[in-house]
Amino acid sequence: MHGRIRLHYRGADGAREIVVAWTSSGAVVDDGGVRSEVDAVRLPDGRLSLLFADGRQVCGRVVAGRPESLVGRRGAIVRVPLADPRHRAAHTEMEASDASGEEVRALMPGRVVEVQVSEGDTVAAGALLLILEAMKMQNEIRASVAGRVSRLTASAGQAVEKGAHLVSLEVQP
Amino acid sequence: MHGRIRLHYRGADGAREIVVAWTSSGAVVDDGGVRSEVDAVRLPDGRLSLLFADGRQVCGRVVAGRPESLVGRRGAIVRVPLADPRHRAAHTEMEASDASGEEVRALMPGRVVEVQVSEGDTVAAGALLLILEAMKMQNEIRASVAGRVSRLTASAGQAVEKGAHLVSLEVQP
Amino acid sequence: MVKPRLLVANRGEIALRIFRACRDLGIETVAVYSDADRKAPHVAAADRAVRLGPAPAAQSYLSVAAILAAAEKTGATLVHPGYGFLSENAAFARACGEVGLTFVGPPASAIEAMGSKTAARQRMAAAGVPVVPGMSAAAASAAEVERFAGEAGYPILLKASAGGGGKGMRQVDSPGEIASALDRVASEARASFADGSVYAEKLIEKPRHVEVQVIGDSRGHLVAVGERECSIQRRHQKVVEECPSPAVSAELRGRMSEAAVAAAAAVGYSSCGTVEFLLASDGAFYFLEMNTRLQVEHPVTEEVWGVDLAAEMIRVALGEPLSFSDLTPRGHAIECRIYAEDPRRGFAPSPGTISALRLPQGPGIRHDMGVEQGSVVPFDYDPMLGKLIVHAADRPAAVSRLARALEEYEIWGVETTLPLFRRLVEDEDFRAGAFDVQWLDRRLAGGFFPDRPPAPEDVFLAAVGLAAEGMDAPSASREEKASLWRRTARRDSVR
Amino acid sequence: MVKPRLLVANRGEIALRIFRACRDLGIETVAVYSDADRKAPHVAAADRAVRLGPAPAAQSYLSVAAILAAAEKTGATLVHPGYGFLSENAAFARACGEVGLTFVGPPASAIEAMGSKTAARQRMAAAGVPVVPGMSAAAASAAEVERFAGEAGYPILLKASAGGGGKGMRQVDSPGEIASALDRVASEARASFADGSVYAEKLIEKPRHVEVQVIGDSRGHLVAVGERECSIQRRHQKVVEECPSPAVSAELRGRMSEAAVAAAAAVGYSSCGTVEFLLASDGAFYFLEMNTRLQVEHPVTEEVWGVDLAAEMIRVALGEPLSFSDLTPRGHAIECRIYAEDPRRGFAPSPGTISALRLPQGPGIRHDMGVEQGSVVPFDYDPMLGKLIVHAADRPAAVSRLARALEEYEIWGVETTLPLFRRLVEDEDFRAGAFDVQWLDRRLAGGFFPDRPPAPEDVFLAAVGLAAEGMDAPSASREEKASLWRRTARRDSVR
Repeated sequence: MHGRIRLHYRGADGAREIVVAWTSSGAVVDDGGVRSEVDAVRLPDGRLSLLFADGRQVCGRVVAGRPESLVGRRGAIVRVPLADPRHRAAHTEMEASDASGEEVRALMPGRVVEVQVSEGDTVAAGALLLILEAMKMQNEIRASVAGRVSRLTASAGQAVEKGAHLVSLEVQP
Repeated sequence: MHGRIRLHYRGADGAREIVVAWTSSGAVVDDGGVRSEVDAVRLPDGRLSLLFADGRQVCGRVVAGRPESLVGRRGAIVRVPLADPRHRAAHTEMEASDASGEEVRALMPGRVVEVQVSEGDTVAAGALLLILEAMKMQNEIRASVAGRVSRLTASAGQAVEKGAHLVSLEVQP
Repeated sequence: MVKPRLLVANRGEIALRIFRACRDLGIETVAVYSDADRKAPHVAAADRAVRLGPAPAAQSYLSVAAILAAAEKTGATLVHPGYGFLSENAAFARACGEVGLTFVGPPASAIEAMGSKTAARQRMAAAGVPVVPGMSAAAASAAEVERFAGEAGYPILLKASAGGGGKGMRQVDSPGEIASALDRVASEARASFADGSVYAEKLIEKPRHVEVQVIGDSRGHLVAVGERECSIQRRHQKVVEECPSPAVSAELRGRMSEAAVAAAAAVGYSSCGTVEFLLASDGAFYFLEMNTRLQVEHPVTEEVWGVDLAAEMIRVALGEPLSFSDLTPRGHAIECRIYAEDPRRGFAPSPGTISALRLPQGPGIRHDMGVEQGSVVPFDYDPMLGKLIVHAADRPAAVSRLARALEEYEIWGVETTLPLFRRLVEDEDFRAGAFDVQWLDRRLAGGFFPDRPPAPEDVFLAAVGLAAEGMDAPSASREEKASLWRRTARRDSVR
Repeated sequence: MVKPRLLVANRGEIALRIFRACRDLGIETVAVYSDADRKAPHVAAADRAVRLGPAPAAQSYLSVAAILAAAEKTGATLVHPGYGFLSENAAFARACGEVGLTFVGPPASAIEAMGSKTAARQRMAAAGVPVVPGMSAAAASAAEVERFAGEAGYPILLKASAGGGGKGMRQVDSPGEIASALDRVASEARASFADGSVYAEKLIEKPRHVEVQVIGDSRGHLVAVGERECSIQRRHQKVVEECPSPAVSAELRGRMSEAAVAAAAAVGYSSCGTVEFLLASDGAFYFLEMNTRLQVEHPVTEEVWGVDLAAEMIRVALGEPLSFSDLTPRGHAIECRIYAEDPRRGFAPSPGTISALRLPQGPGIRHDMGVEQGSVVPFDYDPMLGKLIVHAADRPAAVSRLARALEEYEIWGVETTLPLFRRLVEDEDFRAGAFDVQWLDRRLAGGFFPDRPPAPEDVFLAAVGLAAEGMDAPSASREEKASLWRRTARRDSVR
């Protein structure tokens, strides 16, 4: 996967795959078959500046989330329904996501909006486990492996600290 | 030493000891015998706000250095010849400063202005080893233990990266 | 003479605004703060600061005893109330005077006279200031109402004398409607208030809110400094203010200024104050109320009239005469009140931490912010973060400049009203200056924030941003690329 | 008509200033950049951006070929040169015209006419613009010099005709000194330049540098927009500029404006330009040179005269007429050029990274910054970081406001000229407006930055700051205290 990442766009205006690949001179973005080369840099204040081959310059700030990311550009903040299916949401992290299962923890303080599973449930990979609100965004937390909910500490309405355990999955033998 | 720190002031206007002690409600500063209680907080942007018992409020930014610290207050940045004798300058760090000696490394990029020792020299604790310029300040790097200069990698005029080895001292058996 | 030292019994941007005026004048400053505000910018900006009490305003910014104690402790000689909190509290103004503090504001008697809205209305009518025409007693018959309507003009409003809260009110557009409307309002009034008496008032249709700035010194000089257009309101709360009003001609300005000065003079006014009027579409205007303090929106007047109202208010409190007499307006100014509220969710408060703040720069841009990057917006007070004020040669240029400034503006960490202003500058009515006090509520009811799919540029940014984040960690061989994407170049730098 | 799209062949604050004018006017923008500037704010602010070449200006911002190629690539229709770089290069202006680009500036012929300083001087004299009186040919005798001095008035300056660099010059205060001075300068001239011819010029003692802003459209309207006082110079480099000049009365302004318009008209000028004069203490003024571009210090004129010079310059380039005719000045404005230079070390350049930047706010404060927090100041270009402009009702209020703004200002990471401005606002001569073009150099030679011991407040802050740092790590039981001192609350927050 080095140097190439696949993203799924699922907006009201349609669904498609966007592939970003790094080259020595920048990135190549393939948006549903349309390829664009961009020179991309991170500015000192954290914003991105993208420069297209035709000279167009686009500057903005991206706060990655799942299933949406926030993009601030020209003073407006918009939600972009784009997420990396491979990539754990920015607000949670996996511990020991190996053959034996995974543990999901909060990566920043937030609030549990909804819990979709109970202890003992068996879930498929990709199943919605819970929704965590952090940094103004509702983040869908999904299972990265199929398994059984072996431990559930999150409850709806609960405020969680950074690093707080949310749910553990155990791979079914 | 918990909760109390001794600082040496060595300015053109005299030398004295300043002791800062923490209490439950703030800090007590003893400046050459004159005691003041202050409520001190760190503001979101990194500045300090000190509030004295009589209501005086002093706000400024401190960049600790050795033998001077920089203080930015009311738009002016001044050098204050104040340092913690116990405290290694903000720009260098010690490794293994134990019975066997110490290694001094640069904690941020800078430039070696002057080297006062040669390999093989025997130095007393507190002896000036070299002067490192970093962040607009000349920092005197002194020996924290008596010993022999076992390795010297710093040379005058040299630009050093963060973490670069500068000098090693070996405690004389 | 004792060296002046001024305590601001307030917080946020207005405390900073007054402290800046003090520094411009060479006057020492004293802040007061609640437990929610120890790290607030207004405390860090003051020469002295005193804790008032816990976060709730009743125990801090509204505590007269705590504020007077703070003034005594710090040797303050003047007290400025800002706006809100104790600013229109006559007892506070009087209490300051009793302990020898100079209250930076009008005489307590003027605050009191304008504080009672019905009494003020009668006083203004007596002083020849136009008020909304109405019957002075309950109507005895439909004929009496018809007589009033004939004088005042249609439409009129029938109101239950004992009414309130919008109940027992009915618009009447022609003489033929009077009898049945009167019956209906009277019976509604009997049912709701157990009192069937009804009176009539002229209905001002789709009025504008236009207010006149006045300032007077202690030597009897009292002048008007133009008007402000404050019709852009959400549920009676001002959101955007302008100077001058697009609806006010020089001739009308003259008449409104005269009326405002007469209103202020009638209550023995000095210091800064604002006389609010309803402006009808036919150019008639009617006294609404007087705000006996510095207004949130004073900067638009400052920019257009070239005066420093905050400094002038302090100077006249110190007994100095007004520093100006003949002023002429220049250009056009617009102020946006930036609130920590979510315009897409009914303007629900959005307290939190300002994680990033980028302010526009360049010509014609002024900031009066009460927060900075890293500031925590507490639940306890009005959620206004600060104000953006733009100034340009005329209204179209000011609107363009506002649009540009809003494009440069970035606030992260809390929801703000910035998206509302972005919609406004695109709106044809707003651009034309064609609005009244209910206009924004109508716009908001009509769905002012359509859901649009993200622009291709936004999708691109998100894709590259997500990809950059994904690339940072996994590949060690891509260290150079990763460093390109390092989000936190400044983390290593000295703050 | 083709939609206008404007390329700025420049960088830093002036590129941002012009882009803001474009946004105010609804014109699309194109940035160009060198390898040192890919992450510079002016690139991020533009709709399009094109790399010119490596960092050295000769290969980037001075490369006419690269700039024209960038304009072609992006479909730009206008090119604005800013100041410096190619802004007074007639060949560049002409090259733009040849490929169909509108050069935002005067006709190439006007640039050329003013580019040759000696030719310009003669042209101005012919147009009736006062120039420093001087002999038109070498002096044949002491009597001839005496005759000239009798007309022009003492003191005079004897100058080697072939001279330069300050050599072969001598001041003469009375007729009795002429003969011996002439001998000495002639022999010096023979020794230094192998040419003994000497001429005389009137010596303007302690002159001020006062310049007049002019702007003209393509329809022949040419107006002056007041003067600027630019006498605060270090080694002939402007440091602080004001509008109006404390030395210029309304009557003198009128005469200088007339002379400036005559000067510009004599070379067929249009667009923004500045006619620089030496102003003698007796009120006489003399043409120095004309800058055929937008000046660094244009904002002080904008603030006082209520015009947007940058936007007006673009409008007239698009063929529009001047948008104003009758302007009146209001208040006083002061600009400080903030350089990355160390005033305590002979103004040595101080490139580096801006680790912290805090800008003042409130009334009468304008920022035109070319950098932001985290910006790297490259070695390759003029080290100006940006400009602070203050505006108030009169000069004393503007100086007070400047002092206040400087107290709020914080730049860390590089040395800056802020300490110079802080000293200036305390200086009695500066406060009185009593200075000439050599005044600052005299002040600096006299030791302008005395070493004072730190104030007790600074020692206190350092002590608590050091103690806080010392406390952070060692004690686990003091976690709460440590968290109080956490320097980097915002590190964890989203940027």
